[in-house]
Amino acid sequence: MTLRNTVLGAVALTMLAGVASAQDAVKIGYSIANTGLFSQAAPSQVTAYELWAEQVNAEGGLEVAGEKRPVELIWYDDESDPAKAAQIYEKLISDDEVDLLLAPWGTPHHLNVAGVVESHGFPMVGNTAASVAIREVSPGNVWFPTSAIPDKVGPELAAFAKSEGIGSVAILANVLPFAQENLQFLLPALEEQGIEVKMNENYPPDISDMTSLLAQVKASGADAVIALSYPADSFLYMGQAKELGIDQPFQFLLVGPTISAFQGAFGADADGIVTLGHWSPHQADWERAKPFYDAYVAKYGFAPDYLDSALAYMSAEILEAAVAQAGLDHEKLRDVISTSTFDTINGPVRFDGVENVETPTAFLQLQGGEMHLIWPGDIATSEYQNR
Amino acid sequence: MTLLQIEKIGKSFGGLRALNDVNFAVNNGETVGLMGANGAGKTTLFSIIAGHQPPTDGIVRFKGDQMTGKRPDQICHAGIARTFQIVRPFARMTVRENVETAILFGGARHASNQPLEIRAKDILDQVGLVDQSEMPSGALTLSGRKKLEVARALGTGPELLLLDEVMAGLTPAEVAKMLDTLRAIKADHKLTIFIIEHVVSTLSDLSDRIIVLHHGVKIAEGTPREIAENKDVRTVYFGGDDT
Amino acid sequence: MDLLLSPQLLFSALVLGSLYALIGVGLNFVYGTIRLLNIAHGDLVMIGAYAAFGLFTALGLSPMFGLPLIAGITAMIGAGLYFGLFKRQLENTTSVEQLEANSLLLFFGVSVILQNTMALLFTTSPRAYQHLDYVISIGGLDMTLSRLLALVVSLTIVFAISMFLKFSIYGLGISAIIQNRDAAKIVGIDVGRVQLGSFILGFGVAGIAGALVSLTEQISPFMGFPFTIAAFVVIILGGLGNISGGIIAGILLGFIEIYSVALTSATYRSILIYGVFVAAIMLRPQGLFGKAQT
Amino acid sequence: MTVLRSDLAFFAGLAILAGFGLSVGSLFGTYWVIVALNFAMWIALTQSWALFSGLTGYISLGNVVFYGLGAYTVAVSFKVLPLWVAVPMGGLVAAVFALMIAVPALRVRGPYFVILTFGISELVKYSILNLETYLGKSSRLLFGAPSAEAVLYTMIALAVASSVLMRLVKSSTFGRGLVAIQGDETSAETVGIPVTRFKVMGFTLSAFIPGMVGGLMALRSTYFEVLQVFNPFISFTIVTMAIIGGSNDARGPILGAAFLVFLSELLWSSAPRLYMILLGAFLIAFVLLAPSGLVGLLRKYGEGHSK
Repeated sequence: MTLRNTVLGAVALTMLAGVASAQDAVKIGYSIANTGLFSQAAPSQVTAYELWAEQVNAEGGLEVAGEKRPVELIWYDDESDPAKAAQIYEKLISDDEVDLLLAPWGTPHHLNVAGVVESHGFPMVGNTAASVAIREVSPGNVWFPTSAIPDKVGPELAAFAKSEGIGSVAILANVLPFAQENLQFLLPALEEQGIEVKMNENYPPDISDMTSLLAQVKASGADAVIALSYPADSFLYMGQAKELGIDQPFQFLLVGPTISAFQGAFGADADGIVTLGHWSPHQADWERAKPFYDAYVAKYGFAPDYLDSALAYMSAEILEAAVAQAGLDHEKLRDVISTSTFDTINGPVRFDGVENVETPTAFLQLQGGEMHLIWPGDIATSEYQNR
Repeated sequence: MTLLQIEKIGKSFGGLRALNDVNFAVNNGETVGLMGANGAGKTTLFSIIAGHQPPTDGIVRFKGDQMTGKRPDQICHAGIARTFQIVRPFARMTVRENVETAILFGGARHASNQPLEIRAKDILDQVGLVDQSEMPSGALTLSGRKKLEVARALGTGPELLLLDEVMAGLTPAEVAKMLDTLRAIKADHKLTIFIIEHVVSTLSDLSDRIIVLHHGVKIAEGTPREIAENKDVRTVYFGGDDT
Repeated sequence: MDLLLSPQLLFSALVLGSLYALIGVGLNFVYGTIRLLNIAHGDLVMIGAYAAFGLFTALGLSPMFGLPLIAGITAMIGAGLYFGLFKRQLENTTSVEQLEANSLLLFFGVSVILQNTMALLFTTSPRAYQHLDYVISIGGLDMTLSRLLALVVSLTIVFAISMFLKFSIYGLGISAIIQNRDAAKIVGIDVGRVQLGSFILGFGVAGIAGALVSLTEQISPFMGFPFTIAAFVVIILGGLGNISGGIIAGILLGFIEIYSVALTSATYRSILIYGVFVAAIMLRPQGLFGKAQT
Repeated sequence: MTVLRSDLAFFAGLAILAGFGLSVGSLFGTYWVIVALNFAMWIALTQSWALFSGLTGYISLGNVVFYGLGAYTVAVSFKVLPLWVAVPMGGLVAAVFALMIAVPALRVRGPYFVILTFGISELVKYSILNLETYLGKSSRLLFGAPSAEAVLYTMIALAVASSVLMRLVKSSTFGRGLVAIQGDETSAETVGIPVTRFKVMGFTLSAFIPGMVGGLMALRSTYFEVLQVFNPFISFTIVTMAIIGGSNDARGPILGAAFLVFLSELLWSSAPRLYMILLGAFLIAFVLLAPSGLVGLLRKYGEGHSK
């Protein structure tokens, strides 16, 4: 039984829960990029929201200052258009009069929606926005639990590479913002670590063949490949790297390998690929991590996206904990979210300003079909292995 | 007085020589016929005069001014109007609007203070289309469309009218009517007419002089009677049997 | 410079080019010949890709054996659209401009419906499967089997189609219609049947292209648009309705893309592709292989 | 006299619409400000499209390039130039670009022109994407932009300006020339219409307002990203609205924009899952039932009454 934004859902919920009437449901709104440019990314986030809502309702509802109330999700399609997302949040707040908000997908959407929630003083825990630009958002209304912010990723990646004895790298970068922002911080960090950049090439988002790029990578003789890629080109890279026999022991892909379709397409061939991500179900210190993973797989039949699904779920957990403490009052909620430490599937989270200062910037590696944290050492679930 | 002067006009399409060293003049007030078999280069010559195609060699002069190198709209403003063998009305406009457009943009816009609509109606009346004024131009019959070509050309207020087979495809009765119309508008608008026509008798009937093109070369020029008796013309035009 | 001469690059150019040719051929049937601005073409490629994915994951059937079935599915969609939407349009609309405008809108609607229906049925999550991804090495040339098969299948189909058009009655009918629809009617060609044939062939070929794409790319309901663009670029370069011109243009585009990237930088890939395209139309508005109109 | 009366009706209708748009915020709240802004934006874009493509029959499938160039101009000059300079400058940049490409592009006719314009807009998109990468600016932040109301008021002004412009051009000699070009380009030359000059002028004129619209819309997003503002679906939507409304009359684009904006407004919130599918179905039904657009329907209705 999935509970969605339909009236039917609310009715079914009343019958199921039996505790409270539909009027008492806590309405939680968000927009998703159901269509358009970002639509491929949206399901990772939405599945996590829906799983969370189902779990909460199965346990009798969301605890609102001591009282359990069912949750009802209300969402609209923002067509991957940030301006439309802003319009939707305006509607959610003033028209649908939702009690709580969850975040839309992606940096542009977060930043656009930030203006709307700020003007209403409505708190929103963000998730899938990773850019230095998020620090421009005035603190107090929107919080970003991610630790994959480019100015941290660059130095960490360089340090990690150094620690594995990498002396030189070949870099491929998509020209889209997240990749370029990472490149911008990676290059000085590599220099600082004394790692030589043997090749540094950009490519457009609609690239359809990487043969000549990869031939250059091969010819460069670099110790490692760092591809600052998006999902579609991560895919292209993997297929063609295999064809051309790219055999660098250290190969990093920025976004893509955490999606289950990627692992499904390449199987054992993808083993050893390193990627960006700060969550893994194998980290036993985070007690909620494994149960989340299991519940997700049980519900959907495939693994969650280690980045977006985990972040989306975390943001809901934070909201849940904050509401339990502060109720639905926006003022109190803002206060609690800003000051408390939250226990999530990704371990403790605490915000300073808009940023999560607890979760370290980390990297994952595919090992025997499992995604392991391999950097930094204190949260690692496995040792880095050469490909 | 010479109105139109054709000097050494030549035109090549790739290797094909469509016109070769053509020279002649059309005088003010004349009706001159242009005759020749299919592919003789008649329409090409019209297109060169009206500026739709540049000649490969030679010069076209109108009232002494060089026309070659000017755009069709400039040539129109100089006082030359043409019709098309394959009619080209302005689709999506009524018959009246077609003529109004010609009046608006042709050289004669300020020639009269009368409202556009009245002037267009006058012209349509002359060519016998006034009853179809409000019809979409596409709905006209072939003879109607041929008349519209003439009316539109008249609308631009020309001194020289180039008529390209305005009677082709018409019934004998319609041809007779068109001949009357052409004579009437010529007198009324003080026009000089240069006309291409397939049917020799019609052309002879109308023209003061006739020029004959054959494979892009002018082979004869003279009064209809002279042309009818010209040996070269008889050979190439009325069949080689006579020789 | 060694790179430019490597067989690896040549192979990639052929794979990409033959796929462009295949996608272009499909659109040429619908747009080139009967002037329906099919901006849903890439969405049929998407349907073909999902069909291949579905056959493989649900039944374990290799897309290579499933090709006729996949082509059948998209061809049926084509036939359905012809009878449901376009037959009347083609019969009743007199001006080409009106037909183009209306078909643009109709196909826009079809595209939106196809994309979103697939999103509703299968979610927007990207999908992929592992199949035929062994690498074969022949004399220093490494080829992924799926890419090699994509090349072979694409070339076979475009070749077969151009032969079919050259030597069959249907092919004559099509070229007659391209030149003059009314005249074609007069000489006794059943224009309706030829149009239906164009839909079936065009959509069927799009489905096959989709199956081949699914072997090497991740698929999602909104993946079609770039293929639509590529198809338009190809058939415009080749000359509208010029089937063999389109095939050559497709392969040429693959070569331009691969070798220009190798010569300059991947950064310029899209600029080069569209730059060549824009320059080609401006300089030769009738397509690279079209005859100049007088 | 009928001409005068219909003029009066048109301008009165436009004034009422604009007045309503201006007061929508105080009547219904912020949400409807955004809806009104969308509506005004589409009117301005579609009206400008119709000014050239509707009148001449040169169907452009790349008008997003003007919108995008305007947006880019404002994003680049944000906090450098005052907005009252930057936004008109966006229009100017778009118009200058149109002027530059007009002569070679407008030699191409029919389906080739349709795809050429699309190709040009993609070419510019990727060129700017590369330029931004080269400049090290993968994205730009536009914090501190004016309020939605301020943007709405300006947008309404643009919508009105584009509608009035379309009306004026349509009834002018220039407009008559453009329509003649659609009818038959060679004939148009023959009756003295400077065809190339008219096409270039029309094309340039039709780029200016979209450039300003793009500039304004850039202010609505805090985050400027090239792929967003050069999204080809903007071009598609413009053409769709123009065809739905009818594009050789200033009423058409308003009707077309109204139809699509309010239909999608009605659908997206009530059926979020099926909304796009329903929208597609409506488009198809529309073409089948009213192939000559809303203005065509209106005219038929009018004729039915006057007879």
